[in-house]
Amino acid sequence: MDPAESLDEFEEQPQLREADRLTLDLDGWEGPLDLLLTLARSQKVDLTKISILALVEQYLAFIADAKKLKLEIAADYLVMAAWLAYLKSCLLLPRDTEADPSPEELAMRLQLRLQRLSAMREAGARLMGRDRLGRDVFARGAPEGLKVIRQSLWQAELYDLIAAYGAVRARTEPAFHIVARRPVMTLDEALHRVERMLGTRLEWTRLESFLPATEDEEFRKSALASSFVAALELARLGRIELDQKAPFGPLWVRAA
Amino acid sequence: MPDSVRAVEAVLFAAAEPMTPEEIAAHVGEGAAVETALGALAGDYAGRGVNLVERGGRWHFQTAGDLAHLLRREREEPRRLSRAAVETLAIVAYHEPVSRAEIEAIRGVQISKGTLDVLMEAGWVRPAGRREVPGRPLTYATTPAFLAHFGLENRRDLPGIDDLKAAGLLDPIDAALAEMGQGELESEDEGD
Amino acid sequence: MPDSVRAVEAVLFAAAEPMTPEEIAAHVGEGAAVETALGALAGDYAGRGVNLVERGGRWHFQTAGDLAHLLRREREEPRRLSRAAVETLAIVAYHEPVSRAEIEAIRGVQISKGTLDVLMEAGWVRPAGRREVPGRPLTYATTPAFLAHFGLENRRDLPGIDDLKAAGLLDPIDAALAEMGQGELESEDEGD
Repeated sequence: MDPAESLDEFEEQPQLREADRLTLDLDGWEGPLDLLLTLARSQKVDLTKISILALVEQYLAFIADAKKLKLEIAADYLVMAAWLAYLKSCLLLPRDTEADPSPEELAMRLQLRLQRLSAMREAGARLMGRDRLGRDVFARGAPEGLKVIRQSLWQAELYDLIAAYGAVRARTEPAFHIVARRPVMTLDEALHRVERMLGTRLEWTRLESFLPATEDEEFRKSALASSFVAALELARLGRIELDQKAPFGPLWVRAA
Repeated sequence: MPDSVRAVEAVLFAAAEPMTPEEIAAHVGEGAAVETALGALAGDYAGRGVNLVERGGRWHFQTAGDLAHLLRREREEPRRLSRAAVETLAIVAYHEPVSRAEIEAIRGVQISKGTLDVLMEAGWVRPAGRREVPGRPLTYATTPAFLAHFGLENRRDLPGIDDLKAAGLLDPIDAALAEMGQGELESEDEGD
Repeated sequence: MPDSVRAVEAVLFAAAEPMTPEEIAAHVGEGAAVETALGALAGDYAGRGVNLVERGGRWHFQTAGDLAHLLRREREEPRRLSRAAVETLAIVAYHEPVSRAEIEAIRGVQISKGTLDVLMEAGWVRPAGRREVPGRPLTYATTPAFLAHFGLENRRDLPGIDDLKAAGLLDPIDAALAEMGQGELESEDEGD
């Protein structure tokens, strides 16, 4: 309910109002300042020209009526009533030149508060009355919409790549360690070779002379080891004789 | 029509939300003279059934206000605001940034919990930092969506703001309201 | 611009769906020459960033087709490759063309579906045809963008490749696979 309207009725028939009606009215105020503002408007003059004294009288009368009807009145309405009663007495009593602020100044401040609330109330109404987006003016009903496509910018450094590859290979190397590719002379190979070559040499011959000619140091070592074991095997079988004059000295071989 | 103007027109038509010139530039390319294109388009659309408007630094197309009667959707008013919410919104808009205690001082009554929430949910009011005074109260201000909704280019467009300023009705609240039964309100506030 | 044209423009702009002339007339009033207004508007908007088009008797605004690319904007977000992705990329780079099963054999760990997808999304790896062996597995290879990103002229520039070869760590993968339980690896692949 609009408090201003209800107030008009109330003003016209101050004696006839019913208790429930007044309750309704009290519920309609948004605090004592709102009530004061409505009462001030009933003076039908510019807010800057209202009579504060008359306003105070109106407010106190309203509260007194409410009390008479045994209505519950919120504390802030009573606080305002007490303050207004004090203001009224200050305004009526002989001037106390020491008072700071003066009663006139207090009255002006009250007036300013009423103006300020009134101004904001009007501003709110003017805002609500504007052409509002979605009520009076409309944005496009079916905008296609703008899309932002997030694209990952993947980053990696060359070092990461190399290091990762090294790590992979280090991790899986045993699985791919391929012995077959190493240059070796197998024991069988050495046996055949030494046996075949011995058939043509009856003199003591150094074991090294049975080795194939090669630049590959790895293969030479393998051939030497295999040939040595082959020589031992052939000696065990009684096919050859072995001789060595001193530890680590040359190993001599001849057909038995 | 130059391609840059066509591009800005298309992007703004397709956009679901008002856009800043920077956001537009991100779509049409940095090279395009967005501001110039916006000016040209606003001119093209002036007086048409659809207008290009700027609201708080963001641009959008909207139907012309004088055609509201053809389009108005009576039954679905965006938000039916309480009187307290309307007043609170006006106080925030005209005084921002403003604290809850200051809003209460102007209205002479405490704000119920939901009032500011409703305004924030509508996207019209936002928290705007704390005031560096004892108690460091949170302050509130309006948003670009507030300006867009109420058709204001910026806060200077607020109805009657110059007159209110001249009348001293938008001065800092503390100065005017230091006295006058305010003690009670303030002590209530502390308990908040 | 005549009011009837402005009205049709505003109604179509605000509409959530394409509208027939009858539906438009219901808004702007029966008296208005809707068809004439539609024709005038379609002419006005021809060649602009937004066009008024008719589809099956219904009219709507749409952004010009040649500007569709402006409505999408790509934003790049830097992200680091996972370890699995870096390893996979390294294996592809050193062994290309290489199948998924071969990559897994070299890594000694299975790779998830997403790993190769990420490398292809990054533009560094591409499918490089099927290997003509049973199961015809797809093979992968690196792209020119891969070389560009890592600052390589060609794959031979991969630092360390010679050292790794000398250390016997880069035997052709096919040979290595031939010598060890190839059957097992392929059956894993089939189960994929």
